[in-house]
Amino acid sequence: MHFDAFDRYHEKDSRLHRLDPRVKAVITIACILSNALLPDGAWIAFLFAFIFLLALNVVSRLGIAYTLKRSLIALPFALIAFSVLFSTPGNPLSMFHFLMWDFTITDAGLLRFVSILIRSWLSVQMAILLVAVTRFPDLVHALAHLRVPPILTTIIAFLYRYLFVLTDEVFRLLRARESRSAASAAQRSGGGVLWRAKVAGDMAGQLFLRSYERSDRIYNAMLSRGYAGHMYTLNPHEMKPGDYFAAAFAVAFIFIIQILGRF
Amino acid sequence: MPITHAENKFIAPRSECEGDVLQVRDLYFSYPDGHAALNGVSLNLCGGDKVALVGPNGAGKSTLMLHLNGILNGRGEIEIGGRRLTRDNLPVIRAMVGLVFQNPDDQLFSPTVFEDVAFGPLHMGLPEEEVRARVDAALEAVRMSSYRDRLSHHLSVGEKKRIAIATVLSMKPSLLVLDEPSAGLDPRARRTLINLLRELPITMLVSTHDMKLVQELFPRTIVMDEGKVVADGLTMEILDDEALLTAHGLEKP
Amino acid sequence: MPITHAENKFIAPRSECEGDVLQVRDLYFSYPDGHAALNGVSLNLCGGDKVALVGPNGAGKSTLMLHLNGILNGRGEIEIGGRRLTRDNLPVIRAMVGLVFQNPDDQLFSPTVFEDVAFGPLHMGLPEEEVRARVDAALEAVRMSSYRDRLSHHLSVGEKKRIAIATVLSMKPSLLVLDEPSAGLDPRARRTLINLLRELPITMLVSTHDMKLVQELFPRTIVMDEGKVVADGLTMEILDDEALLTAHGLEKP
Amino acid sequence: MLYSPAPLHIPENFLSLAVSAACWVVTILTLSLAISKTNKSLGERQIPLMGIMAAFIFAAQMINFPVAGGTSGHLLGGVLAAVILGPWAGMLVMTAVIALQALLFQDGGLSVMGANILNMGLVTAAIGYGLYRLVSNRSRKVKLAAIGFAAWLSVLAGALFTSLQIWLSGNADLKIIVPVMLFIHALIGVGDALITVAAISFIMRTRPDLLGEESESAKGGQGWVWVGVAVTLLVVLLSPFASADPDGLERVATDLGFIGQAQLSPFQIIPDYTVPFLGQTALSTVIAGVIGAIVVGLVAYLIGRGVKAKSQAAGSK
Ligand SMILES: Nc1ncnc2c1ncn2[C@@H]1O[C@H](COP(=O)(O)OP(=O)(O)OP(=O)(O)O)[C@@H](O)[C@H]1O
Ligand SMILES: Nc1ncnc2c1ncn2[C@@H]1O[C@H](COP(=O)(O)OP(=O)(O)OP(=O)(O)O)[C@@H](O)[C@H]1O
Ligand SMILES: [Mg+2]
Ligand SMILES: [Mg+2]
Repeated sequence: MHFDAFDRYHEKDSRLHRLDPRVKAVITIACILSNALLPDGAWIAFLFAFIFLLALNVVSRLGIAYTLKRSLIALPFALIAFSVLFSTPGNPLSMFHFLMWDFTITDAGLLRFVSILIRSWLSVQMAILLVAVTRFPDLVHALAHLRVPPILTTIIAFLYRYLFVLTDEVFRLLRARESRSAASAAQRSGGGVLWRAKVAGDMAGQLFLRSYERSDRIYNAMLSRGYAGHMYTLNPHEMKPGDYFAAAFAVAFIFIIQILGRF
Repeated sequence: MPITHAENKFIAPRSECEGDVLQVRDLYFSYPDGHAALNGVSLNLCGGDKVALVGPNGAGKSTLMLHLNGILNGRGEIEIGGRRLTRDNLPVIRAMVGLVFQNPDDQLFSPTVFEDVAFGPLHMGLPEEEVRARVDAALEAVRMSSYRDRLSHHLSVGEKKRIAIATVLSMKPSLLVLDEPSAGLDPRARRTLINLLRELPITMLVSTHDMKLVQELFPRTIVMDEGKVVADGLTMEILDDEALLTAHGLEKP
Repeated sequence: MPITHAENKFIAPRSECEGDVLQVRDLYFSYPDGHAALNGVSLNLCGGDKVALVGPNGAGKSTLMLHLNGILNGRGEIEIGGRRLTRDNLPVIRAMVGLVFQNPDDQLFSPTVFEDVAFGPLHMGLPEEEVRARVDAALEAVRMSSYRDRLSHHLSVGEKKRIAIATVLSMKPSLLVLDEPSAGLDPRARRTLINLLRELPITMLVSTHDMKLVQELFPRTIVMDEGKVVADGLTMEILDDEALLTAHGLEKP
Repeated sequence: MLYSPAPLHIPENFLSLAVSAACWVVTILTLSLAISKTNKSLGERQIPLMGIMAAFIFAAQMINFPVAGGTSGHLLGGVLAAVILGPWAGMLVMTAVIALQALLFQDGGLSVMGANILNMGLVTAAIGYGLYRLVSNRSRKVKLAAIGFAAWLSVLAGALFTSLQIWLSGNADLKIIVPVMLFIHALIGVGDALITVAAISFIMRTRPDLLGEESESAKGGQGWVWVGVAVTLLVVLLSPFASADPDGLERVATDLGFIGQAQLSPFQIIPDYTVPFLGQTALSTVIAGVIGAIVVGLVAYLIGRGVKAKSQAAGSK
């Protein structure tokens, strides 16, 4: 089985793919912060941020609507915010009655709701683009260079490597349970909820033991190749003039968006 | 001569009966990533048949087996014991087809041997008496009765393999489907397994890379490659057909 | 006649040399739970030797291998290239003994192939230039140069296996120790591996259950059972000794 | 569904900058403490172990069991991680899991990651380990019961913290979000609790050494009992109050100066700070937020110090 489905990286050869991962990470975070700083209803700024995204999509050769399509999965979560529709003071737009409550949608509420959604949606797309054009190990390197503590980046690197091994293992366990989830014609099948929960817990316990023992074997493998408590890696990234230029360009653009957002 | 075949046409199954235990007709399946793993598989199995399924890595053997109790759903028809496999009768079919995975660690998820073997019967909603009786009978059949209360985690590979077989025997299947049962066993454990399979009075379909096992145990062999059945016939004849073996990355034992 | 042995006495190694690459003398080891896995193992390996280590599950093969580069510490003496293995020269010894585990997923723990193969040389403290050169040479040796920047988890088992061997070749070991290298490979991938091992100009000790691999590749075989070396001799002779094979759960290929 | 729909993940830009920043500060302070603690006690074996354990938690979140009507119970894992790895390592492992979910799957945003780590990693580990530690000398049954309760409560706590953060950001109505979130997560928490208890009991049966006296999980100080009980009390007292009397909570918050009336920015401690050109609201919010966050962080740090001192005192006895 291959759960490569977890990999969000898209192999292409583009300027964006070749950009230094540190630059990509910093620009992404800057854009997300910039979105957060934009006031409600800064339509022009939202529009420019969106155009910036589309342009990046094109440069990445993933297709102009790449992040657009991917972002739709993340949107339903955004509905948590729907209650601001009613709770923000302002001029009533429409009113309705549900069960025992009256709900009033205000103009300020609508403005705020739509702004929250747009900000969140723009930011999600930036993050999607980042992982689509940066291989995850490079991203982890970037994090290490950006002063994320080594213990965390090392854990994340191991996590990423064994994600695939262990999720495969889980899928096989689930599959085994499914294939024995049988019924006979006569009886009610399935067992009680508590029993089913116990079986799921047993599976988690199994998985834990195997993971634990695997970590022992990996530790042995590391020892036999000279590990003595410190992880060394070669630094495969060097900033080139193009990287500085791209960073400067992005910062300038973000600055312009911020100005536009305030008129 | 076995019936060998390179193109996509229908292959008449060797077996004389009509396939009273299993009939697969024109099964196609592609994985979500677009890889076409099965390209029109047809085969029949009759009561008492013991059939080997061989072929190189990636031939589609495991994929086919996962179809036989409805874990995967391809296009085509599958009948088990004369009953068409559909979404509605899936649970009943699963009681009829006992599927044992290659790695026993995938099969065993409970802390003790007893709990694992009891999972199937319990899920079928059988009364406690019956469950206990079936567990005992299944462990007896694989000669592991004394392991009833052991932790499955601490068993050797060969022991785990036998317990894995017991976990499906306890459901009294009419067809036993084993995916590479001998992988990773030392010669002694392998021998014990071969004897066990020989004695079990059940129809079985067994995928394997172990050509020696094929030669010893199975009168009939099905060869798959690239998602198709490319040969189906007497094991003796297939193992004698050098050209066929080489063409599909196999070797004489 | 190979030298076979049932009791606990010292077994004269077959090899004519004095064991210039590896000498193990009277090695005893018990796991923390009290299980005695090694009960006085002695063996010698000389430059250029290719030796198979066979025996049933639980014989102590893996345990012995873990001693050869000091991951486990039993009672007894181990000399690698004439140097006594002690706590102090562990790093040097680990550069001399390349240990490859059975499951490549345990061996390849870095996200990319390059980082994995570079791990050993980097931890030996070599300069960057040298590290890169060694990585290239090691990947070349297993014919996987084009996989340099691939992600390890995307590889097939056969590919992973070869990369796992490269990860220790990059440390330029004088002794290569492989634990069940052919398990789980289909005949074609197995063939590729056999050719690779045949060509590597390095002393190697290989544990396996695959008697056909033993026959094809190794002039000399060591048989272990219950933590002891029970036979050490020419592969031909050992494989002809039916009584020996049966007594230790082995089979002729 | 490829991976577990962990419902607590706050989406990108869903918190105001001030609240995000405050959460980041608390999270970073706690994590630095966790890192220095683990680095100190860290055997070299610990590195691969923690990495694999993170992958384990991630994978285990996909294990489910059917409940009824197509719904299923899931494991969230915070308490499980804390109990088997000890509190500090548990926190780091959960942090790695949450970071990876945000980076790779956009499951929870980057800007709000501080909050997500706080809610799902830190609070859950504190409750889980604290309550487990409280009964560490008792029988197996009592331990399992405590772990189950802790797991359930930790999910509730995460939901409560999440709701409050969203509300403080002005992005939801307290009257709606608190009861809805608490209700949903009271159910989800039962799933987490059942699986956690079964998994721990499995480990107790098969590898008792991993949870015994000598294990990693026994190394957390007695101080955790205080932390655990304190967070538990906070949640137990706040939840009914917040869901039954949200007006009350709102009034308290206003009185404390957390919330302005029409203004949605919390922390209006420095109301008139203006910078030409950038405009008044945004920047003053940020700066006020940062100051507020530092205050909160400082308080958290002092509490941590106090607990540490106490636990050392307890340890030296
Ligand atoms: N989950 C999956 N997603 C995509 N492709 C898959 C998946 N599982 C298997 N495949 C592909 O489908 C084909 C058939 O795989 P299958 O596992 O059925 O082969 P097999 O005959 O059982 O091989 P083996 O002898 O190695 O077990 C292979 O090319 C494989 O790479
Ligand atoms: N970590 C451990 N703790 C306790 N006992 C162990 C441990 N690892 C192995 N053993 C036991 O030590 C003995 C030797 O095990 P070892 O793995 O060396 O055998 P092996 O010859 O490699 O077998 P196989 O062919 O199955 O790989 C076995 O009885 C095994 O159960
Ligand atoms: Mg297969
Ligand atoms: Mg072994």
